[in-house]
Amino acid sequence: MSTLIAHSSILIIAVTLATAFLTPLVGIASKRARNTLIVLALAFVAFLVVALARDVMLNQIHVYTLGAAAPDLTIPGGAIVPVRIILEVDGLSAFMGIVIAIVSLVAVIYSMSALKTETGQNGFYTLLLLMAAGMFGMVFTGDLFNLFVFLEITSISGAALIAFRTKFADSQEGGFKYIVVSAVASLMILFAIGLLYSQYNLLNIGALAATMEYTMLDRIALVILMSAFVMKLGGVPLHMWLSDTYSVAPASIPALLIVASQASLYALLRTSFTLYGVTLDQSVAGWIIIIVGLLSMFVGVTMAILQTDITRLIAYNCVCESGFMLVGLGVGLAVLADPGALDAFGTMAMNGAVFHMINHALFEGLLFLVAGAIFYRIGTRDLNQMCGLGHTMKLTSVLFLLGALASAGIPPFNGFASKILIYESVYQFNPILTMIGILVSILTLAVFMKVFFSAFTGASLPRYRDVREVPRPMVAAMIVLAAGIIFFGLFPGLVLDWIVQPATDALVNQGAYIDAIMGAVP
Amino acid sequence: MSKIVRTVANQLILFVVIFGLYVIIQGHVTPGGGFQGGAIIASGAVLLIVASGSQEIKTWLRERRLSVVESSGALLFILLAFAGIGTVFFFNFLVGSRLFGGIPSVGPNPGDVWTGGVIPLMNLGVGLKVMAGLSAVVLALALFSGGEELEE
Amino acid sequence: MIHSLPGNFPFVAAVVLLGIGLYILIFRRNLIKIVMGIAILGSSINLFLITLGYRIDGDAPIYTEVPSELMVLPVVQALTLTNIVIGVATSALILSLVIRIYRHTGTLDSVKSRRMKG
Amino acid sequence: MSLLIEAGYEFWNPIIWLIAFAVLMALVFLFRKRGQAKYKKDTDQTRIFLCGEEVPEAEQRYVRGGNVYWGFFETLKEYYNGVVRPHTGVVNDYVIWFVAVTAISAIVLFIVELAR
Repeated sequence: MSTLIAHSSILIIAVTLATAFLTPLVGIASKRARNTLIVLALAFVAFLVVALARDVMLNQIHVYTLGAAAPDLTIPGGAIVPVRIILEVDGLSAFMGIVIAIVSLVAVIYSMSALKTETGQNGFYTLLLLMAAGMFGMVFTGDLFNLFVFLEITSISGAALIAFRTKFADSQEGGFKYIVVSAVASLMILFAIGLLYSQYNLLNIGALAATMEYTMLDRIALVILMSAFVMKLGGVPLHMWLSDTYSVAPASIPALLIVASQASLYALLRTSFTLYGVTLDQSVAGWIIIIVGLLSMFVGVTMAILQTDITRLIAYNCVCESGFMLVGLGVGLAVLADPGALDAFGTMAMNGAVFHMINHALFEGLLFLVAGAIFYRIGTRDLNQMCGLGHTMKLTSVLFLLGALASAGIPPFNGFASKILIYESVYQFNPILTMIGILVSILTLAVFMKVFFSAFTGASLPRYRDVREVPRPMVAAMIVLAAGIIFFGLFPGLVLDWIVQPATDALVNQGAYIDAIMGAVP
Repeated sequence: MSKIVRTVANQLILFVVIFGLYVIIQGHVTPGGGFQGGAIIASGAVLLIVASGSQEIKTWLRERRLSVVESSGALLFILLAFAGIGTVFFFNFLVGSRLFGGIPSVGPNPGDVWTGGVIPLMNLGVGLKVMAGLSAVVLALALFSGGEELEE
Repeated sequence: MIHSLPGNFPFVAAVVLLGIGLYILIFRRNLIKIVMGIAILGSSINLFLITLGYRIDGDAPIYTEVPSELMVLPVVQALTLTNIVIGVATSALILSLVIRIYRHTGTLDSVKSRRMKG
Repeated sequence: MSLLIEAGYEFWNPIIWLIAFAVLMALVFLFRKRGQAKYKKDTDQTRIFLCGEEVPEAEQRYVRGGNVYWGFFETLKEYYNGVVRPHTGVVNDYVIWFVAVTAISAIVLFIVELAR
């Protein structure tokens, strides 16, 4: 078991990748075998993630050097800087790993029946697993260049998945926009990595952070990295691709795309907290993030309320929810250098934001799956054509309501637990932020009441008389997420202590991250 | 294309493949490697497509076969990486054993191909994947521009 | 590092290429030209990285032909190679999507072919 | 007690909330029980009553999703005109926004540092 945990960080990535390449071979022989293989592999990966997270949170940061004589041999004899590809898993990485594992498993189970009739399923699952592997790699790597590579893996497979249904013109357009935006963002990230490499001849995040001097070139690199990651995570005003892509992707893919956005948010945090950390002028960078977050909240929710396409509406709501995270983390960044303020409210704001990340993945994932279920049965995403679906899809409507209430921050669901942490802590930083946050939450409720009113309530139309509940695997996938929402809402203290607090500690504690790589060597 | 072009292309493809394999196998001692060699072989596929037309090539260069080769290449790479997991993932477990010519000296050395341990084999895996993948891409684009869809 | 002005020409060229790439991405509405813009952006960054790796009197790390034990560490070359590979994958994917968009909408103009807005 | 969240000013314990909710639901149930329990199915008692007018068919009877919150959009027309216009859906504009945001945040960063 201890050997398994010692190797788990690479096994998580490698098993996912190997399954991705086995999928076409097995799929030619038998569909059933392929589906079983994928589910088993992802369940094994989820188990590894949980074991790894438990180990990281109980003991110490987990370092894995690929190809070395020992996993923790980051600086071999004769060298003074880390060489080879190094994976580094701290509390935040493990937390993100848990989010990715849950959502990809749910998405696969949902797709198994939602896409049963589509062609090209071998390719679909290969891409899905590649995307999961890319996201695992993004959050586990300790190396800036690997971050870029895994980001590209995630975005290329994501674009192919968005454009998977080739018969629709708009899904082709969505895939095109996603790949163009991703390509520009990641090329600029590579440019910034080049700027950093030109000064320090290093690519490892921990080693770079140890030698960071915050010169002029570092500032330019910081700005480019920050705006590129904000572009990838969809913060206003760089969010416009998000509604175009999430709304056209097949059934379960938006849930994965949300997690991909969160992985970009993770990269933003890694950059600003760990890579730059204490050298950075925190209040300016923090305020830039806060302003982006505020804009995301406000523009996201006001655009969402206008939409008549159900997935597009939820996509705009995603923009709004990521605004909450950005505000919480921005407040944390702004007071990073001030231990008093950090203790008083900074840590709590970051706790709330990190907690909101997993909650966001759960409830927005559920909402997208419900929207996918509606599309599966009636073949349209247009709210104008929906009415009275609650008569025949009772369970789906209840699940939708659950996700909607969680998103609007209604107790006792998980959205409330994280939002109250953000409200209360941000209030001590600047009361106006909290007021805007509460206003946005109220508008979010209005947004979802619009959907609930026009899709599920009302007279049962003759043309939708024959609509039935979706097949069981889809319902099961939705219920897993719903159970998560209720559990996280009823026991927020447990979740905070187990997985959120270690993640926040990892963010604040830059020295531990550096020490895990550099060891005793200065 | 004319008969001359087709005949020349058919003869030339052998040399293209041999050169590609050379670049793949020598990848760890000279500039080159799996991607470059695979791309060279895939350029041979481009040559065939240009010479004989995508319709004719399609009859034997099938998407499904390419996909099998591609997946096997990637699997070969990952399995070799897994094989080192007794020490560390990606550990070069073959290098240094007597069968593989011992550990080469640091600095200038004759550059014997077999001293690389698993690296030439991994290059081969990458080469297979890139060859199949790029050929599939080129073939797909050629068929697309002719107004066709790929077979499932 | 190179400090003389002629030595900085590759960096200038990289920045100029970056500007050209961004200019194409912003002002050219043809989808094929957008693909070209991304390729040029990628090339500019490749050039930038390769230039970073240049060392005066450095030896290429080809073990069979190197005169001494001092060789250049080929990290940026590896990065460039990876970026080229990724660029190939990206271009192939975008081009296939462009073909599909053209088939669905009958135009290559990014404004005319758009279906989603607002 | 790990069930509870300390949130600066007060605490949040979902279990207490659930108990309060259950008590409220019990009250609601009591009120509901006092109502008339019996009605006859398939008679005029279950038909929709609309001031004695003819009730339209289900197809015409529902409010379409696009018409919900009509007044809200009408009041905030100017805001919406401003905020919808940048959402052009053209991929070139997305790149413009990216370049603009990078430039603006660089300028802000440098100006603030110069001012210190």
